[in-house]
Amino acid sequence: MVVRGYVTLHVPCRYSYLRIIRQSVMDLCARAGLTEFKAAQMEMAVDEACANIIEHSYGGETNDEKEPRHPGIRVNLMHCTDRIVVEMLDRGKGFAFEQQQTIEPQQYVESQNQRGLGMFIIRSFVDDVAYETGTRAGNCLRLTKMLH
Amino acid sequence: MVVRGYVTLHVPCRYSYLRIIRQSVMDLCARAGLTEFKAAQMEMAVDEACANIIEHSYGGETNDEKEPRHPGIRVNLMHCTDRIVVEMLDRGKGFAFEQQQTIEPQQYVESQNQRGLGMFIIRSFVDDVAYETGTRAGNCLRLTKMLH
Amino acid sequence: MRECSIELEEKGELSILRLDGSLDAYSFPRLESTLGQLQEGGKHRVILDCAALEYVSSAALGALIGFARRAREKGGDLKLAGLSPKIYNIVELLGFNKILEVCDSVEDADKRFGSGG
Amino acid sequence: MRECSIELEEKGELSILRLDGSLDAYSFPRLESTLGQLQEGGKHRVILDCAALEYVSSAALGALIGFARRAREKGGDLKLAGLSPKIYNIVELLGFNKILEVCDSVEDADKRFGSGG
Ligand SMILES: Nc1ncnc2c1ncn2[C@@H]1O[C@H](COP(=O)(O)OP(=O)(O)O)[C@@H](O)[C@H]1O
Ligand SMILES: Nc1ncnc2c1ncn2[C@@H]1O[C@H](COP(=O)(O)OP(=O)(O)O)[C@@H](O)[C@H]1O
Repeated sequence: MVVRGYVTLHVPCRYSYLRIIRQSVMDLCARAGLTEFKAAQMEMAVDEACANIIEHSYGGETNDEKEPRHPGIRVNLMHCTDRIVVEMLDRGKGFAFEQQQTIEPQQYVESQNQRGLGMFIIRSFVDDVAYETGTRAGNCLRLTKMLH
Repeated sequence: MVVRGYVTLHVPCRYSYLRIIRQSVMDLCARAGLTEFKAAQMEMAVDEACANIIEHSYGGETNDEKEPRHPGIRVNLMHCTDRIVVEMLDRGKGFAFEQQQTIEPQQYVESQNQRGLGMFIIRSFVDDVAYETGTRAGNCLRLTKMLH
Repeated sequence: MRECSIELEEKGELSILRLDGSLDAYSFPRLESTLGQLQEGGKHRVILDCAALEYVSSAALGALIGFARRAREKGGDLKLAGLSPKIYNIVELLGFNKILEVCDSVEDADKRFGSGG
Repeated sequence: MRECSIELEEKGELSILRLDGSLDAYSFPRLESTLGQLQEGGKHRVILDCAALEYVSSAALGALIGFARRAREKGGDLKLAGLSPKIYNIVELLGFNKILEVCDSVEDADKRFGSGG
């Protein structure tokens, strides 16, 4: 698979950096010629996944003092011949991805605890999702969106 | 020196990625509370330095096919207590930084070959410049701008 | 992409919130507290002017649905106005346009409130 | 930050180029070739509408100075209009405001051309 473009990012475990991650996603998608609509789906899936890393895998944001030693979030964005691939890596606790239940937006708005919409978006807004815990680089969630 | 925020970027050796680097600079500067004017100076110094890496250290852009194996440009942006530090790393040929002549804008516009304005901007738009060739991570140019 | 800014304009019974930038996990709490204050102050007719909105997260949309419902219980509503095609597409994809009222513009939303909304 | 878009409007003798986004090592060659074409076509009165310009590199500014000079030799000029404070500051810091004519707006630049500029 020929890599035509890439951006690798490493940012602290803080919500205020989600914006810069989304920006990089949109930039690479535009570069790859993805439609605005598909790019917006990829943007949202990545944003949800990164917010989940902060909230669930790391159990919340780090504070300033811990930041330099905190492993943070690594994001590898790649534009390959026919697809955009985004990998998100963290060294938090990870989770049993396959067992995680998703919730349809319709049920979500009727539910009490409002959990699971993020996983629905991640699964339904991209063409392929793969998750692996405990790789050498940490937990890795890989989202793939085809250009056509 | 306490690091309060950081963004680490790795991008291909292509001019089209300068924009994403500048964006990250502006984002970190805003976060650090740098004035718009100082942020614009840092943005321009980093942009000139990265353009120089592509043009001079690597001798031009890579083409798509070579990209995955090309070392590209690494940029470490840090917001420390009282300063913003941006390091740019490349594995190209590097140069004798101290021997490089700078040219004042006034002379620049009168000169024939129009060389040296980039170095002037890099030197005069930030508070400290350090350059080292052949470190373990490659050639490293470090620009520092104080917040106050 | 810009940080989120929120501007409040009070126009009679109406509260118009102009959003600029992106509503994500970082910025949403700020809008949430503004909306909470309006609700506590008995202001239940709210228009979110989204013309300059660049991004909205699903959690933010979910919370907006909650606000809209509570407003409706008090005879008011929370309406979205001026969504960009990009954001409208997302809202539609999630089916949230069936739950939240989405208007073309602030004027349009204003009118709909006027006629008993 | 947006990619650079360039729009050309011809208004009598005047060529107005609307720049949107950032002029850097990547996008500048495109503006350079547009300016080159204007010059070849004998169009020497050019206004760059910079109101939506977010960034301009020093190399781009240097090249604009070259274009302005060649235009002046033909009795024309290249004027900058509507610079944001951020960009104006940079231009001033480099002293390029003494070489390039910087106008408040396109109308202002237009007027200055009118009076024999
Ligand atoms: N990166 C992650 N690390 C650990 N657990 C996760 C991660 N992402 C999701 N989860 C788990 O999956 C659940 C569902 O996630 P999601 O659908 O995004 O809803 P929410 O985040 O609102 O709970 C979470 O409550 C959490 O238990
Ligand atoms: N990163 C770099 N690697 C190698 N050589 C460089 C680098 N940056 C600058 N130089 C050298 O310094 C000279 C001056 O650079 P600069 O002031 O930016 O002007 P210009 O790029 O227009 O030549 C260049 O012509 C080049 O020889």
